[in-house]
Amino acid sequence: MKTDSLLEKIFASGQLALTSECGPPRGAAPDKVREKAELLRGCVDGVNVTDNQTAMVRMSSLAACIILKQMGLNPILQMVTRDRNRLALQSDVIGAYSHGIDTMICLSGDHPHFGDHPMAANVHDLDSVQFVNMVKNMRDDGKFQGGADIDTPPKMFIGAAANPFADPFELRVSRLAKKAKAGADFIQTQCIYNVDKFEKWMEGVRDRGLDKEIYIMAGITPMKSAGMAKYMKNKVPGMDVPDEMVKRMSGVPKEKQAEEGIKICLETMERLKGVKGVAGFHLMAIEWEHRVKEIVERAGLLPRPQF
Amino acid sequence: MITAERKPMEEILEYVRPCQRILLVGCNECVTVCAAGGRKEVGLLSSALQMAAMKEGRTLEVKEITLERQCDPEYVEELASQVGDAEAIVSMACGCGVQELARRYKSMRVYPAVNTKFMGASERQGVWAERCQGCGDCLLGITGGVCPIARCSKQLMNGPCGGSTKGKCEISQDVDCAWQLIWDRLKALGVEDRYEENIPAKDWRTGRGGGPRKIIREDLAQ
Amino acid sequence: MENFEPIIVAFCCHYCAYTAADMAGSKRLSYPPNVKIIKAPCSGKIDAIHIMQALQKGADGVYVAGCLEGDCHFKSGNTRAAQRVSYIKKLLEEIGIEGERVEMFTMSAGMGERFAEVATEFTEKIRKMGPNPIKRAAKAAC
Amino acid sequence: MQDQNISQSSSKVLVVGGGVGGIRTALDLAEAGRDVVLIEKSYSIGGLMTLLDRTFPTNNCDLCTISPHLSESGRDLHIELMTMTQIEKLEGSAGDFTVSLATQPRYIDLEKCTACGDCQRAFPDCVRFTPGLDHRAPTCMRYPQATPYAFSIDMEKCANPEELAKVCRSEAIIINDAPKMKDVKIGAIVLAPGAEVFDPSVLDGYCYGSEPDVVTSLEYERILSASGPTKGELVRPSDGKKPKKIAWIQCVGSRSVKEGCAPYCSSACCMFALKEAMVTRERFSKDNEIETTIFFMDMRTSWKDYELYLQRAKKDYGVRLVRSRPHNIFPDPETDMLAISYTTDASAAAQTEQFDMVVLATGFKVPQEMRDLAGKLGIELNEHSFAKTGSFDPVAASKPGVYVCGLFEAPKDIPETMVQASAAACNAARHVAQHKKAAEDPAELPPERDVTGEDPKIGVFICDCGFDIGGVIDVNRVVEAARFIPNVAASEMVGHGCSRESLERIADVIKEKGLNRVVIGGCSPRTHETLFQDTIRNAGINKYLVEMANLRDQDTWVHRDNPEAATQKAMELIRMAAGSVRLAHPLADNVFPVNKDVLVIGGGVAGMSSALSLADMGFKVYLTEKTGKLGGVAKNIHRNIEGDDVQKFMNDLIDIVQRHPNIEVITGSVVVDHSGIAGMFKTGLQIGPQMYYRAINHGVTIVATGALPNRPDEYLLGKNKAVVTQLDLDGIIETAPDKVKSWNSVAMIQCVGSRSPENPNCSRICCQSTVKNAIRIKTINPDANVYVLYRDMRTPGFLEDYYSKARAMGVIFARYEVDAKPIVEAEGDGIRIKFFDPILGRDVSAFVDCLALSTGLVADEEDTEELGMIFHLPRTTDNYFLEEHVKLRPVDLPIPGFFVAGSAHAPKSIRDSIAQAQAAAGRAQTFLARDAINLGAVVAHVDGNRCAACLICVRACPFGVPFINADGHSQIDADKCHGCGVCAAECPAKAIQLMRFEDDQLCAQIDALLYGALERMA
Repeated sequence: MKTDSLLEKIFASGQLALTSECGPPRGAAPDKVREKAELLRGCVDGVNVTDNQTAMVRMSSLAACIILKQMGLNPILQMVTRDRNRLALQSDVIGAYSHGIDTMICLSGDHPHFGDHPMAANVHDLDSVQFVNMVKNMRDDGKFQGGADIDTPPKMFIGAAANPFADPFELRVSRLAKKAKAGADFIQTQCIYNVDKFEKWMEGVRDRGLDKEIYIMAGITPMKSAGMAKYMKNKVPGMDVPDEMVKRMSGVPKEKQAEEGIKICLETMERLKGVKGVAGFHLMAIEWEHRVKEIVERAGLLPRPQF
Repeated sequence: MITAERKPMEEILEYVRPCQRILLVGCNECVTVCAAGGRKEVGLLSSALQMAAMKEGRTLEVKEITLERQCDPEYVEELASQVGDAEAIVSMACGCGVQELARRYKSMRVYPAVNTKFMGASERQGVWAERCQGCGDCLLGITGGVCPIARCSKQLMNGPCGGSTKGKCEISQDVDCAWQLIWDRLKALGVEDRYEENIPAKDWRTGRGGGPRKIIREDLAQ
Repeated sequence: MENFEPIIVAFCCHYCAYTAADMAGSKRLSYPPNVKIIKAPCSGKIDAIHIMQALQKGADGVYVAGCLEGDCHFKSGNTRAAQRVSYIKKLLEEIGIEGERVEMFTMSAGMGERFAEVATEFTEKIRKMGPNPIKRAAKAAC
Repeated sequence: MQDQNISQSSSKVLVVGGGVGGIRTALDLAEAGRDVVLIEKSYSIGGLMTLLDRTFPTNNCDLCTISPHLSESGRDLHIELMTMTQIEKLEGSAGDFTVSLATQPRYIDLEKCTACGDCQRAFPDCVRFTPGLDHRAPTCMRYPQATPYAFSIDMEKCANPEELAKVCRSEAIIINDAPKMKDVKIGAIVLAPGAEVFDPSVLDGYCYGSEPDVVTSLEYERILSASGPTKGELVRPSDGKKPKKIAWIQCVGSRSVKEGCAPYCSSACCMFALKEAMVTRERFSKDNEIETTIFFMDMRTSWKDYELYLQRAKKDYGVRLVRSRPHNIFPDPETDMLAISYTTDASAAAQTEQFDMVVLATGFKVPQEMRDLAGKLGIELNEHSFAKTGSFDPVAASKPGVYVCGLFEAPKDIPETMVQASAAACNAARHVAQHKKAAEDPAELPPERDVTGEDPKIGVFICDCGFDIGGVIDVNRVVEAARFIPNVAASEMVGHGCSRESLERIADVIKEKGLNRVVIGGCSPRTHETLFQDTIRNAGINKYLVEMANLRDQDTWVHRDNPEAATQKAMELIRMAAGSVRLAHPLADNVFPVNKDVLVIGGGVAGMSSALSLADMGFKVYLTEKTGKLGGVAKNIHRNIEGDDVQKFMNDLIDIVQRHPNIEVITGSVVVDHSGIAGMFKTGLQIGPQMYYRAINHGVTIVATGALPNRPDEYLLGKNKAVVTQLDLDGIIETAPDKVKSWNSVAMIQCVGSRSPENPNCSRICCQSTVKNAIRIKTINPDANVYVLYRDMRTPGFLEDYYSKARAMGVIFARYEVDAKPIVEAEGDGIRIKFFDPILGRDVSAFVDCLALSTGLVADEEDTEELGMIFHLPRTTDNYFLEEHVKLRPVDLPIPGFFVAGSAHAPKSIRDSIAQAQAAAGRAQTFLARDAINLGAVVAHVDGNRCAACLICVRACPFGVPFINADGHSQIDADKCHGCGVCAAECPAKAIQLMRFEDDQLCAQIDALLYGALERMA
């Protein structure tokens, strides 16, 4: 075991791991965090806490993680290189670990262009791969990037993201390989709607034996409505939503669309369970936390394993 | 080449409003090539400034002169005879030129008339695009001659982010995904495997990180 | 602004607009004498500076007249002229002068009627707009 | 076609007649490097046209459109001008004639006469110099631009010659001057003696001669003319009052079997009557106080765009048209007006109407002396005493080596005369060798004075151009104002600036005052700039130091309603020109060798004829044809109206063309791209089904793409097999005469798809094909009823004979109104046709076995559009190619080096097409005769020191000319530069200047125009 991360234990045990997401509020009220988090208690193994997602200012990921930790939940710290240079990143990593946060995800982050601070400087001192590698060296060599020793290095279980659907497709596997090589222990993928394409990607992943080097969690997002399906298809960069899916959503009356979305998501999970190399699911129920439990249950993934 | 763009008229007018006589100085280098501050633009701006002044019921004398280069003291010296009773110098050169003028003509107010944009190349008539950020440690040798720092919105050095779609960047359809370009080049050159190498975190000291930079050629320096 | 007689400068290309102007002559089509023609081989020769200078020196309106789209004797001079005109419009707006004081028109050599019509309409438009603002100011000043 | 094996022993061509036709021929020949002797029986050249006030359809003053040509011919060194001269006898044969010329005494030495006028002032009655004041008998100086510019003396009238001789300070008067004889060896003759105007005094009933207010159209021209007896005031000869009602009577002396009248149509009268009426309304009837009425039989406005002119006359000018032929005019002593009685279709009863003036549209006839001349020359005349020519060889007289053009060939209008003139030149040139020379040999010019360093000394010369300028603005004020312009050293008025007199005056002033810049205030530089450039060059100044201010086309013509403003504008235009010329500097023209190959586009009768003419002169010709084979529309015609076998002619022509060593026929080819300038063109073709690309280098281009037989969806055409076009009918008559025999009745409808809103023009050829087919049907099957339903029968010239013949054979001609078209219904195997017969005054319903529609021709829109775009050639609204000048340059296209022939210009008969084809070849030849082309001086020039090598010019140039040279700056080669100036406008370093249009020159014009504009406020 590299770390004490529950996630790592579950992966090691060969069971399907399950994570979900909790976006911090745009304000200083801790209860907002608690309410959302509470809904996830007992139905997932870890909760991603996003870092100024979509480049909008929110309560810092680290602070929110601490709140979750205090609730006895298992937070996963997301960090983007967009907003901090390597000094800030490292200090937050050790800071987090000092609070017992032992799992994190290294990302580059959405471009400020999309958020409410387009005028903000775009730091990108590091890219995500370099970030992963920096945290790995902090953990395994106990060294800051500057070379100095860290007394009590942070034993972080390191995650990263992968988008199997973005272009150029043929790069997507080696892109994963780079992250693995840099020291990522697991990855969470972009929401999967086009399962065929995902399977094609997994094939490539297996061919290179990457599924042995790195745990792959399939990203799942239930669609609330046909409108959301269309939006995802057309507006969200790097998202691959097949037409059939949009058709299927629009096919049913408004009030039934939510249910249809969940059906689709369950079918997808069912199919993915059968895909060799899928080590778990990352359930991104954006502003739909209250239905996570139901979904997990219907997916037959309850109860969650204990260690 | 350094590219630039004329400032909004109102900003320039704001500078010159108190003046009756100004010296409007163009530069025959980069800003001429990118049609921002050559003789022609000087002529246009001169007319515009004078008209704006007249419209406000003032008179503004504009003396137009275009130097070979504003970033070399010898050329800048040529202005000495021209300055005369001008109350301010308005420069249409890049920031380098403006500062060189300010350095040489200490008692003079020197105002920029253009915004210096970036180091770029002209894609076609009238279109210039950023190509280099002067990081001081060129990566092009391993990125197939396309710079991820200047041309990737997130300056990713290890491949395209998840937002790359059909060769375009997630921030705009008009921006090429640098990594798509890099990948295409690598394939074309048959060195795809080069992509596999992880490019380590960059040492920014060679760039702005190291503070204002200087180049000294011992063999040439006096 | 009673009895205001606008001064209009018309930059005309030799092959179409200027010829059309002559055609208007041989057909005896009258248009306002306010319009004064300056000849150029091609509308593409008309530098943005010339347009600005004309206004700066006190013209109330300026237009560039070239060949019909796709019919430019020099292939594309007229489209370049049109681009320049719209650039000047913006520049003028920036300094608070109506962009409509500058226009681009196209016509073929045979269109004497169109030349007269354009000259008349443009002159009337400028007459309605009143004198070039820089002159109003100049007057107010003295 | 005349004999092909041509001897060229002697090197001159004799041109007989100094009218526009003769002048054009002489000029074309001279430009083509042939020596010309131009003889004119009168005292100066110019002919009939110089008596006209204005010409249609532009309604310009002729003096200014023709005078440059006159002075040209006067100047041109290769034309020996002999006035008061006629042919005595002719010997020898084509290529080797000897002609004896007799010259009457002028009693004045042309070399010495300065036209100072002393002699005339002293002896007014015997010295001829009264520019057209007496319009009944124009004398020596018939118009202000007379060439030669000299007096002549009528010795009979001179009581005391010695005294007269003393008066002349330059001793130019030769009292014992005598007739001279001269023998000249010539290779060919072109006869352009013109014709005389019918004298209506032989017709009683019109009171011509007895009633001063009854005038001929030519006299009316003189009344309107600025140089005429009334100095351009429209007044009645009888009492000098301004007329309120004027009538024109058409066909006076033409289309008539009356004693002394001509049966043929004089062709030009309809148009000049319309013109006179329009000009009257335009110039003398500001508030419509003058009413103009034209009495006519058929309105024959069938030449290019003339139909539109007719519409303008009716709609825009309110000219009243009455279809009737009055036979009597009688004065009414009460009203002292002239009463005309006439009948119309509407009411058989005669009506009477009174007019202040009556103009008789008198036609042309051949004077006796022509018959004598024909006799001397041994050429045949037709039954009307006009020169006989072949129907496939329109300008060749019956005797080899002798050619004719203009009125002597047949009654016609100026453009057709110009066409024939160039055609005749083309044919005549084949008989004589080109002389070794270069017409534009600088050796002939005085040395050019180096003015660099001199302060500008500008001379301003302002034309009053008769009424056109002087009549509107106060020229004197403009002249005075000009004196105050900086650097102006001289300012004066020069009557007609383009007249020989004025040109000499300008040259003198330049020399006297040592001027080094010139401003001409006159007409448009487009027409006259070269003339004034030559003038100052001959005065020793670089030709680019002159600037023209367009005071006429762009001021007086368009602001006549506001003379004061026009005068102000004139002053400004002069200031601008002066400002610009002040900064002008001497420039050298760019001269390059000419590619002498020819590209002819279109393999129809016109294209082939052009190709053949040029190939025979030794030029390499590429003849391209879009379809798979040569022939065009004519290939489907069997007979022309004269009855010749068109098929045989065409087959022979195709055969000759295909076997000609100098012609390369390229069928199945389309033009895809084009570049270069006259003398160095490059045209890309796509050839054959496999569309392979081939580029052809050539010096000139002849466009002969023809037109398409129209097949409008009218009168069941294409829906019923009994309905055919005249073209189809021609085939049926030729191939199935039995079918024709079986017919009881045939109907023909005119103007189907022509003279309609969709296609407003007249197709010109239909009336004659109708008459042709009607006669042929009647010949085969005399019992058949043939109905022709028409709007106006348009059979100009001798075609009228066939029209009469058809009527004589019993063909029924019934006129229909455009708003009451015939009604056509299918009935059995035939057609039921209903129409109103104005003669019978009732509706007629007839069953016909065949209905032939006169559908005429329409331009091939796609083709002309496509070619027009590729070559940048303008088109008319109905998509025919638009010529350089509708009157005087009918075969030149506006882009130098391009010429048009055949129906691509406007619908034409085979004969007309051939004439125009030969004309195009003739014009092309004048260009090809040069060894070098002059690209002028308008090219972009790069200042290497300023250039930032930014490539903006390289990218901006529409022709890809600029490049960055070894010295690292942009370079623009003069031989490639088209002179548009786009690069100059875009150069961000202002390193490029377009010569003649330099920035400072344009700014100077702006400054001059807006001088003080900021102060001077509303």
